[in-house]
Amino acid sequence: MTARQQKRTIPGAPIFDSDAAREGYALNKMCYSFNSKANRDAFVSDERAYCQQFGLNQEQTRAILERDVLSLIRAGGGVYFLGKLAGGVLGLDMQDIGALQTGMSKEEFKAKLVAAGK
Amino acid sequence: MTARQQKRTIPGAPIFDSDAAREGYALNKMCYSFNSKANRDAFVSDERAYCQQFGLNQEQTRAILERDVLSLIRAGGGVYFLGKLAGGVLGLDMQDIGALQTGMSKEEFKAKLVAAGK
Amino acid sequence: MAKIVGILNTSHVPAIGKAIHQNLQQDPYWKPFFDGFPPIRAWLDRVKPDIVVSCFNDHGLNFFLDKQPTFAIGAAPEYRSEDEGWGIPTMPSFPGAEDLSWHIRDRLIRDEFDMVTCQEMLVDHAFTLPMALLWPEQKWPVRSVPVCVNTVLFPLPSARRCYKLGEAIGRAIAAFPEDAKVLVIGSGGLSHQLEGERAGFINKEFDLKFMDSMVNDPQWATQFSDVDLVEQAGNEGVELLSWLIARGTVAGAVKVVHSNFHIPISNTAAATMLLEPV
Amino acid sequence: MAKIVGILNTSHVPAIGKAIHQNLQQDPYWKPFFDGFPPIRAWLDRVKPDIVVSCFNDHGLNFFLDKQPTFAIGAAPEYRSEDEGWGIPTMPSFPGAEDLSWHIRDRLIRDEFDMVTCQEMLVDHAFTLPMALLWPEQKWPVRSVPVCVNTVLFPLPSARRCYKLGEAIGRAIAAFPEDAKVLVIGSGGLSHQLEGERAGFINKEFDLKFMDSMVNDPQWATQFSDVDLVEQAGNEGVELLSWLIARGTVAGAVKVVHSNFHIPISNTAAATMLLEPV
Ligand SMILES: [Fe+3]
Ligand SMILES: [Fe+3]
Repeated sequence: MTARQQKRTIPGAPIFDSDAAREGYALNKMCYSFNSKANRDAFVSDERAYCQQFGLNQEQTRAILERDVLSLIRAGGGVYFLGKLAGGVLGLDMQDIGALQTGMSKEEFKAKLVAAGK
Repeated sequence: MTARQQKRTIPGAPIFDSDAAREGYALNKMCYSFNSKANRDAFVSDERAYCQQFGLNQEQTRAILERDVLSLIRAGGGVYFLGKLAGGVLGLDMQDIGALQTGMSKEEFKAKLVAAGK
Repeated sequence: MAKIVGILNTSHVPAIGKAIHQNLQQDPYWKPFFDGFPPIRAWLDRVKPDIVVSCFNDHGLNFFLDKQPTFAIGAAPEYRSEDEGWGIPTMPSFPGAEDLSWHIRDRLIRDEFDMVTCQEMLVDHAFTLPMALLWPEQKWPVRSVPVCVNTVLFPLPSARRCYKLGEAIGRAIAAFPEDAKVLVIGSGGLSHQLEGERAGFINKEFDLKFMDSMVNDPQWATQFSDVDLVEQAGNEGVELLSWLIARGTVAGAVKVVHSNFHIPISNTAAATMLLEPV
Repeated sequence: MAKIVGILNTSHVPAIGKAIHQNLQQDPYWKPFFDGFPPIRAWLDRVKPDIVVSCFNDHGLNFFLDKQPTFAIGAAPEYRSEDEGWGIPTMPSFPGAEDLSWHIRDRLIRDEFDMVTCQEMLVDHAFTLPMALLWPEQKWPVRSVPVCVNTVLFPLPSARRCYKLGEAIGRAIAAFPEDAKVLVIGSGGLSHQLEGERAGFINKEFDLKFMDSMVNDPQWATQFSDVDLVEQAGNEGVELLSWLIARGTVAGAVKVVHSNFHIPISNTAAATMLLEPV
């Protein structure tokens, strides 16, 4: 890859841009497969094998196995695709995911959302 | 369908436009399937059943069975899709197809092409 | 001639689909959101639109990164909802307004919008939830034209480009020779962010300004780049692009028939606005 | 910085693929066409481009009418050729120029071209045949960026829109920070018509004027609508849109390095033009 041009960044708001899409293609393709129940079941029955089948690299596989959402995003995961893993496979809701990423408890995270409406 | 607006037409040059695409979708989808050898073989082994599987209407099915190219085009066939049937399944070359549509012999059709270069 | 009778902009969130499925409309958590809809349904009973043109963003159901459109339009006899991996129950299929779809599609190509034309299209919650909120019986009294915008892969089409797409769709509808009452839907937003250390970000001030701009300064948001919108409205707040497409379809002034705003539904500032051309 | 070193426009016809496979280059029927390429290969040996940006039209291999793009760009590490139902042997896969692909893609979106981005793409004979004509060993010494234009479903993007797309691609290439010599390919045409009562239509006069316009009046053909082009060049003659995209990438004058024109190859007026920026 050539040196990236200086990109505008927003702290704490990772952008799913060309660099991310390129790095995360296999990961996102795996998550896209979770539109089908048969595939979700296949993942659950052997997570590591399923990751291998889609050609995920070591870091992506580790992040999947450890539910390390921030790492999955840094490894090129797009949230619309990762959401299918979190919601449809792992049964997490968006407040669970929010808590996981921000280091808050789920109750704290929900309180933060409510506070935003005041 | 609402009354079509007056469309510009070129005599003898059918345009694959929205009306054609709409009418010919099943037919074109069948022809698109001929990118795969397994599908080409399935078609050859029972043409009528294969047409049915893709939901072709009676006129489209008739035109397929009778190699009636002009009717296939009138029924919404796009030439880039029909070409897969003609070339890949029926083993016709483009001069065979040209002759079929113009009522010429193949030799006459080829002579016409050569004459266009003079 | 076809005529736009209203613009219905609303948030969509997968959790709404589950709440509908579990009949939680009167649950204290959900009531402030669902209460936004009875006045809109009263308006629908009165105005009775024939066709819906729904502007929304696919979340990886019909499209994937192997072929990621910027703008796509459906031109199919029906649109099916399907398992999208979020656990949202599917709905009865949606009849397509084929004549209008092709008419708009052809005009957009001639207007230099490089549309993807879809003779088949699966529609996800961004399309289905507004329909279920408007017609809870899920017996669709309208035919549909889905218009899909990329909010997945940055750079997104700019807010200005989206507004211009809306203007072109509006011109196409106005030129459609069939008598039809058209409701334009914009589905998405408002501020929310699911990912990253700033997950849970909501910007009430921006949202209220944006809702106000729909009436008083419709092109206000076209000043923002896609990354500006992330900063202001959160990563998924960019879904407000669908509101801009929808708003662009009406060239003149609009008035608010009904409006609702509630924080939070799931991680989202949930807004609903029904606008009528004046 | 990247630099366009040449534009290679050429016809493509499935039959060429079979002729290559059967080694018919010296056959009297084929010789007048294949003889156009040794001078071009001599130029390639001298100039040694690093990257090919290939403008072409898919014939129903990678795309179908369920998701028919107007413009698509590949952004993949490699591009495979595959059974396309015409009996053309496949070729070794083509390495992608990923950095340049993404760079062009991002710029085009910002320039209001509503591209489909393809992280996977199968390439058919319109892409593969020019490559095999330039490098008959089929060991590709270049990386590729495929750019695909709809010539399947009318209305097509206008000739003017295609030229403007080319201009935007040219600006993007000029702004690419890596040193690279880029060859732009335009694949398609010239006059031919496969279907209908007028099948076999060829218009030598139009083709010669069009080839001349590439040098002396590059926007000449942008005066024509898609149906005009059908009238002038036959239904599949519209594939010359790829030549317009390619020509648009160079803003200034070009000179002809080598040119060839022969009627007929299959049902087609087969033309080849290598142009160099001056
Ligand atoms: Fe959404
Ligand atoms: Fe072609």
